[in-house]
Amino acid sequence: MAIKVCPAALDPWHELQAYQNSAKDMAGKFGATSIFIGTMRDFNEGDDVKGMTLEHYPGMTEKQLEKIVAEAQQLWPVLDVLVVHRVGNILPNEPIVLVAVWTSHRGDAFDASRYIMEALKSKAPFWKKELLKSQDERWVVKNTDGYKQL
Amino acid sequence: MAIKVCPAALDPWHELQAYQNSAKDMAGKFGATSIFIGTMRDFNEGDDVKGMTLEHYPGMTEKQLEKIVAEAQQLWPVLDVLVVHRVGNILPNEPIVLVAVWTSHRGDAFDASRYIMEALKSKAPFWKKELLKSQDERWVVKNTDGYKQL
Amino acid sequence: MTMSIKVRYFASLKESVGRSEDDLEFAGLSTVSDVWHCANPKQALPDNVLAAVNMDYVELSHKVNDGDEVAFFPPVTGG
Amino acid sequence: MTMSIKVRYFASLKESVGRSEDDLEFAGLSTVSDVWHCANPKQALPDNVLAAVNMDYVELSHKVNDGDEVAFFPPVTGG
Repeated sequence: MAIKVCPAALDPWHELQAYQNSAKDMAGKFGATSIFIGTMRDFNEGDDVKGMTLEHYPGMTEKQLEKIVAEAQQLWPVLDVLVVHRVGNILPNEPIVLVAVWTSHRGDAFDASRYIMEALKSKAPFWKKELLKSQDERWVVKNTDGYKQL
Repeated sequence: MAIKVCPAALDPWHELQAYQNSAKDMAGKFGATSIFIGTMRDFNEGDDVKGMTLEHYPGMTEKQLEKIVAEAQQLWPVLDVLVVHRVGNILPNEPIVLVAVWTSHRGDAFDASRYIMEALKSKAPFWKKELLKSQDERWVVKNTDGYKQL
Repeated sequence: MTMSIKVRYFASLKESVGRSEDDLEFAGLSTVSDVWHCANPKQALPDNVLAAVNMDYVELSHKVNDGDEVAFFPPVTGG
Repeated sequence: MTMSIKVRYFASLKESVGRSEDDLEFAGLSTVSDVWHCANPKQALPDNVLAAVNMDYVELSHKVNDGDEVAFFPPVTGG
């Protein structure tokens, strides 16, 4: 299991390949990998967005993410988990978050990865400030519920 | 949208990176990517498995996968989909299937990728024959339901 | 009228019928079920067999037409 | 007894209080809510503010102890 707060560019494919290659004891044991990647869009709530700053609470971030992963491990038979989250200045089309869950069976991988993403969105202490094309800055006020999107 | 039947080794990270880089019109528009990778395990139903042969029905495979993706596109606002499935001889720890869905919002990506995987498992004409450590061969008889794993 | 039907078998069913395909030229074929019995007169259609006509799933009562490709196979196990 | 409490503010709340942290040395602090009022006597605690003690979420009525780190911040928006 690994949790990383990442101040520089996040390459999800490289992270996944490197992590899976390093987890030798998993080889041949996992049948399912469910991965979620959140990426910065160039629009939000009707406005063009040119960039974003992600603030976080160092220490609490890791503590909360560890709790969330431990909860998922209690709820589903999870073989391994990787969570990587960007902080700092982010541009549109750059990845913000990566959650990957390895399990024996696919239902558990889907359920656990979604659980971790939803819990991360509601509990991990990160805050987004958007820089609009108009040069205005604004804090994102609230995350939407991933189980009931409009 | 791309659907590929792949007779040689499948590198999911390379496929994902190449596909996403080629889909230039998506850049900045997608906020969520949900990916599922199915990988061959070295055990099944209590037996050690050394390899597998995946047979398929060329033509019908692509036709059914296209229908499944079109159904998902009707049900959720999907920006893009990639489906890659191995055929031929496969060894433990090798990827069998890759499904990736790009959307604006995360709920849609999770729902659509899972829908595509479940439909693929029940409708795409692939058949697995396992080669056991005992040298016995056996056809896998039935896929399990991914929404209710034991 | 004589119909020309390509019949295909896959996976364990291919092994049990001992062939991967048949080319039928036959009058009086009406349904997918008839196609099976014409091609395999001595073998009952196994339970759980799936059928496709021109690469779409169909019921065994589905009517066939001249030139159709009819396929029989066990439950699929991909993914 | 005098308690020593580190108070931290994040994101929009940090901007509205104008500081990222306070070091309180004060007697009579009992709850997280007291910590806010001691550190920000002229500012009501905004609605929807979340609180953490030693990096775990708590209610505003949570009791504080000497040496605690108390944090206040708006709803989180990561992911």
